[in-house]
Amino acid sequence: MEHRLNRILPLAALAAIPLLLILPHIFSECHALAAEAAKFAPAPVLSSGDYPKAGGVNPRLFVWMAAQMHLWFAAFVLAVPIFVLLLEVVGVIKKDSRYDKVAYEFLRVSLTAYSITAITGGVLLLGLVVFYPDLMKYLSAIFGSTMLFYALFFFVESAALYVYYYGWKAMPSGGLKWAHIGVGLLLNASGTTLMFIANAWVTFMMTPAGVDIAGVFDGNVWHAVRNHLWGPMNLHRFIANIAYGGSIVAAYAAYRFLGVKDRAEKAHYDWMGYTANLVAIGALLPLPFAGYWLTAEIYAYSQQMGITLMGGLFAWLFIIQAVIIGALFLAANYYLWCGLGRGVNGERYYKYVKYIAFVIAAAFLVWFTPHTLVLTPEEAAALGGQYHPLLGPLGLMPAKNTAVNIMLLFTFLSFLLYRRAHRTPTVKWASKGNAVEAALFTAAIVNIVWLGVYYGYFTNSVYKVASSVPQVATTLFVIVACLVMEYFMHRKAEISELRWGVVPDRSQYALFLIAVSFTWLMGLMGFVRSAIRQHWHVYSVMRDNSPDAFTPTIAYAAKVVSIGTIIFMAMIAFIFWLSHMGQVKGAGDE
Amino acid sequence: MGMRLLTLFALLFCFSNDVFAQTEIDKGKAIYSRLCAFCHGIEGAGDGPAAAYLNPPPRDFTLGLYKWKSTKFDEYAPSDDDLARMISGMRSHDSIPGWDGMNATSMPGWSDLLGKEEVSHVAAYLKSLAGYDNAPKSAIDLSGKVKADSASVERGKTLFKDRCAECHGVSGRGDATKKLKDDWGARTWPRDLTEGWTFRAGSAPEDIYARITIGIPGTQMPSFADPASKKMMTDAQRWDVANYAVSLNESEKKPSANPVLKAMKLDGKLPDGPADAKWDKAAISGFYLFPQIFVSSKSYTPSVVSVSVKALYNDGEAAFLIEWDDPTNSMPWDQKALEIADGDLFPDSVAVQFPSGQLKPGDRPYFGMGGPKPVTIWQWKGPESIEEGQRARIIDAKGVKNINQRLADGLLTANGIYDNGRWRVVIKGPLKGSDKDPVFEEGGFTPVAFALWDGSNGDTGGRHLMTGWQWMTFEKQGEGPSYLWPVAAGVIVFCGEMLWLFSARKKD
Amino acid sequence: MRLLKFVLTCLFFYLLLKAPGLFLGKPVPSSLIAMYMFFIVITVLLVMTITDDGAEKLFAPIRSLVEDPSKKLIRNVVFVVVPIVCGYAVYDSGEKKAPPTELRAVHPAPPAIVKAYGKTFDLASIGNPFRKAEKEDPAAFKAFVKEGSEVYFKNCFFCHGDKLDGKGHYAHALELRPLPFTGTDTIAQLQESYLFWRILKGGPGLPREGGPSISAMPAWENELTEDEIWKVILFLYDYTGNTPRSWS
Amino acid sequence: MNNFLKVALFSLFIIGVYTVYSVMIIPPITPEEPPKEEAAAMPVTVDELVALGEQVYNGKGACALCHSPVAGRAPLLEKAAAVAEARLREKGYNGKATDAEEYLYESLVAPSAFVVPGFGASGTNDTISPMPGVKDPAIGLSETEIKAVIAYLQQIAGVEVTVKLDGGNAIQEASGR
Repeated sequence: MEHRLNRILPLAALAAIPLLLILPHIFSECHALAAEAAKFAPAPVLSSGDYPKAGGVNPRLFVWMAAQMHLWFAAFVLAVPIFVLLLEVVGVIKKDSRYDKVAYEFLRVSLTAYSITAITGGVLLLGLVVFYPDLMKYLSAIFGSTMLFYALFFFVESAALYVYYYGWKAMPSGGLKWAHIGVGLLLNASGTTLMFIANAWVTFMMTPAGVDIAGVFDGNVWHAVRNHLWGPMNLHRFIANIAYGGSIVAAYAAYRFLGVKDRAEKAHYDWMGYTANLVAIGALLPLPFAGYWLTAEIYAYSQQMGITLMGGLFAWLFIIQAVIIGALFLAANYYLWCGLGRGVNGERYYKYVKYIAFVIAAAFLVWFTPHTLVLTPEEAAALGGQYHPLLGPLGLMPAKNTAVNIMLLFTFLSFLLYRRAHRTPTVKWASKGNAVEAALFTAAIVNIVWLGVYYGYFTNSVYKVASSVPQVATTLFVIVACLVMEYFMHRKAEISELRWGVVPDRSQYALFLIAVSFTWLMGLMGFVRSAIRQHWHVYSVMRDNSPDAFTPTIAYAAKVVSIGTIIFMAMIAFIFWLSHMGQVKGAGDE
Repeated sequence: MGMRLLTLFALLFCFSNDVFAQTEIDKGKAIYSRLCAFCHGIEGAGDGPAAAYLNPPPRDFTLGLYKWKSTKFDEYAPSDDDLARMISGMRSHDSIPGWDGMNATSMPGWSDLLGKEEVSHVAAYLKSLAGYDNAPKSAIDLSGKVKADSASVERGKTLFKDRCAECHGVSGRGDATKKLKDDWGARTWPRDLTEGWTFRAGSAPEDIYARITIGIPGTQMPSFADPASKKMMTDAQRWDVANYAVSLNESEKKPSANPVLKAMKLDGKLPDGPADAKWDKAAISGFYLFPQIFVSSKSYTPSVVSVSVKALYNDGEAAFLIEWDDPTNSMPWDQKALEIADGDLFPDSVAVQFPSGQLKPGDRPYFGMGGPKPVTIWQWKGPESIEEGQRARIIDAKGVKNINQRLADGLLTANGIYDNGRWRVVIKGPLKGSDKDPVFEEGGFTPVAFALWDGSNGDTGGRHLMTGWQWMTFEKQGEGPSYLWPVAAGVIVFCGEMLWLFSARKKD
Repeated sequence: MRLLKFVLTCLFFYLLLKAPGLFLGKPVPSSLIAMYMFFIVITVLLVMTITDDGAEKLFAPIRSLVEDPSKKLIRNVVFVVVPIVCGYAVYDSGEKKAPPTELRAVHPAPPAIVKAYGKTFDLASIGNPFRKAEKEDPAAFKAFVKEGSEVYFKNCFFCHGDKLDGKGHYAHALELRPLPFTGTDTIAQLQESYLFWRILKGGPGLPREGGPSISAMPAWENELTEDEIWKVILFLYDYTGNTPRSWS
Repeated sequence: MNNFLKVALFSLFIIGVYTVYSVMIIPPITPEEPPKEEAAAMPVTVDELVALGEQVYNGKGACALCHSPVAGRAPLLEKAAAVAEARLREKGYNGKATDAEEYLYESLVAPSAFVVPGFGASGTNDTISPMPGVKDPAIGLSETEIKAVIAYLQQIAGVEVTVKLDGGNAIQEASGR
């Protein structure tokens, strides 16, 4: 009996996923039938008096902060189970108990975070209902049915989480282990579905669908859910969550690494930090493409919204983004350079680091050189105007595309060196292989720079953008080609054991930087996503006539995001501390 | 064979001088028609397409008369060096910034485009236009220079009053009593000697001595070395006058590269007139003016180069002391003003312009009387008749075509004194009076602009001189900045050091 | 020694950034230098600390200053001087009162169409109607350029200069200096239709980022005819030896 | 604890750097205030009507955002008023207009009545226009403004401006907003 159950459970969990995807369809059909009788009201036209005031609380700030907290925690609790599940599966396949141990450690952490997510979600809901009652009334008239689903999946997720966590020790091996993995799958599926549902509400506010021009709902909730931005937003948030979860896990490992004395434990946390960071950076790379899709859909829905985002008001926000992503790259590279010491042959690569660093830093500087320079009157007078003959060209897109591609290539080079730090190829054509790789790199750099300079500055404007595609193609080609070559070159290489734990403490700070930067960046990009609606609750359908309808400046948003980040980090630290206490106590009990 | 070659060489030798000269002139002419003809005309008669819009007008080369030469007064032609200097640029130590040619005229310096040789080719062509080929080489003798001590300046002052004040005014501000024209019929103004940076050919004692000694050919500025003149001075006397002229220069009035007008805070009442001693402490800022050449009635022949401004403020008001040198007071009952005026005589006037109300960062109204975003203008106008007296008015403008005059009674006062070629006008008005008035915050910056009408130069209505937006700051009261933060920073750093030190000790 | 190397490396890059200002008169904006240096210093620091050994050597002089009893005197001096310097830096930064810096795009994006002379001009497709004479009828072309030169010297040269170098005799008084046409970074980068728009609409016609409130360029549509504008554009390119950018 | 302090300080430093950069280094740009609904001066003459139309076309209506050669998202409208009459007889026309002015009005408020070939919403085979109706709240033009835009379109196409403003109606509407 038990045996059979073990087989059925994972299958059931798997079957649940398509069901989850079909359900809204079925439901909306029924709903539409029911709606034919019911008439929906148009979006209310509000005046500033319609917004309740509550003491000295700034409604907008309150909702903003609550939403941001909820999003950060949600991202964390959605990402960690994905991680945990992956680690568990890998552990089972590789038969390596290290993975299992880490996975379990994390699940415990996310348990507390899970409840905090629920609490912040409740606070957010409270804030919205109290301060924006008319908006909530309007939205819930449309999305009422999905909210039922939300509750349902919330229940499923909670149940799955508890079973998953408390069943960990009880289902240690064999079929039971697979059943346990099935529960993990259910946990992830329901969590992700929860996010998809919530995304629909948010994206509806940006690109409303299923309503007419006056905001009258057509009764089919599926139309409202499947609005323009729903798909891209789901993808973007899903990938970002993985990257984010990875960075937080890495930061946690880094913290533990600094704390433990025992060699074995140090090695364990070093390995954990490295693995988590690799996942984080790996997930970061496709993120821009998801971002492009999102932006393209915004443009497709409303040119005005797109221009506000990229060209107008928020152009400087993308300079900030460039600075932060540049800092992320520098930190990731630094982590790899420090890690060279883990391999026995690492030292021979130290001498290349400064050149790589120089190129990456130079590319970074080009990347954030703004198109419009901030000049003092003296400088403007000396230049005879705002145009700078040396820096001016660096402010344009071709220069930035070139810089980013070069930066990617050299980061990849750091990674190659890191991989080679504990490998010595034995194949005969090793030196030739190296030469080919070097040639590939050189050719790629020449090609990228040539494309950027030629198409960017010496041909006509129409081609300016055209150079970016072949540039990216060049970079991707080199990465793939080198990885393939490396695989064959090192297939039978002498691989020495990596000396996990043998890294400077400083390298761990790079992981903190990545986690903090991710958090801050998420807050900032979340702000711009929401702010491009400008003075609309539901874009073009329901106007925001509250006294807070203005679009805040970047400086104001940055301050809010910073305060939010600090609060969030403090809470995360508290959670880790809590779980750590529990662990120590648990260890004592045993 | 050998014989024939020799003859050829001999022939070549004979003609070569002439032949080379001819090609030089041709080369010079080619350069001239490419670069110079736009102002000086194809034929060199000073009648290029731009000529009508320039004051001083471009030189007419057919006469061969040059103002800024270094040869003796009785020598008609300039030296080759003079020509080269005039073409390639006459930068002096004190010229207007950015000017590489003949100072305060539209003649640029060509040394960045033309090499020495090319300059000499152009010079050769110019000489051919006037019909003389060999220029004199003798320059005036500068060896008798007299040291500029107080005695020399004092002697110079006496001589100046006697010999020069008739045109240059007793204060040397060029407040002439005569209407002057040069030999080409163009209007000329005696130089304002207090503004050394506007001198065409330098303001060093040597430069001034040269002008006194040689005169400025073609104008009423005579040579004071000419024994035939009643006003002839000895070499030493001319140096004394030059020394005195140098001492007249008020270099603090020269606009700096990026002038900021600093308004000083006063506790009590702001002064109503320019004579008040409260002005003495306020810092002076100079601003270059450009003529209005943007819309409708344009002005191409400005008569004032810059204004000097001081500002004071208290909690509710701001006062500006605006000074500029003007040869006449432009008062229509004043005989001298009437005589000197170019055409109709209008009253002089000056105005200060602010953005109206609170300003968002980087958000300014159009500098030329506003646009969709409004400006407030405070204007002072000189008297049109004896009875009427001076006037003050507030203008709310949203562009040149959308102007509203506001009743200024009691809000704005303005008061000017004209004295020896200089206007000193005080304009005092409300800050934060209504939402139309300028708003300031202590320690903050606000844009400000000035406009000036010289009535005797035909300025009236849209025809005037102006500045673009300049920065003005309302300085905080109380001398010096706060020392709290610097001290706090020092203490924090010191504590950090101590902490470090003790933690290091502890480790040991 | 390693510390010295660190300082020298940073100094080297600092001088590199300063060089355009010192030698070419084209200063890199101080705000940008500050940012560049921030990241350069960090990068150099990162490179020099990838190994424990390297980091140890780098910081050894500072550590010994604090910990080595034999360096008591230097330590005391440094410990007194550093807070004073910091205090002064704060004092100095509080003292500096510069007007707010403002942003201005040099070649802001032109609109798609402009209206003037009762017509609508599509900036993407219009070209200089006199340009084709350059190849077909050089003599006529020369005449057009000459007419353009007269327009220039009657209207433009007061600000943009005899030499088209942006140093006209009123230029010194203008807050935004008139643009030079010489060199390869102004009109050589632009199409003729762009110049047409700029001349037609002037400073007031600039978009927000172009500083419409401070540009002294008049809107010439009220003063010049369409043909005059096209001819003066011919002259600008002809005199400076530049060629206009084209789309095809 | 010592480690915790170090990490916390490090994180605060990073956040501080980002904040200082965003607040103090990059130039402050203040976004536009939310638009206030202002009753514009009522046009009386044809010229005023055309001027208002141009203003709406480039401003509030945001028409030029798409109807421009650069954007290339929508047909150019220089000749729209001139070809309006002919549009009524085109095969794809499915509106109710009977003359050129009505056609223009219809294409503003119900853009899908006729879709210029090649400019339909993707995948609709030119049957549905991607353009929002101008009465749509996102644009929200009043009757007067729509008429002004039609007058403007007629003027740039060089045809006679046929739009008549019903004075009473327009004034009533202006005070209603």
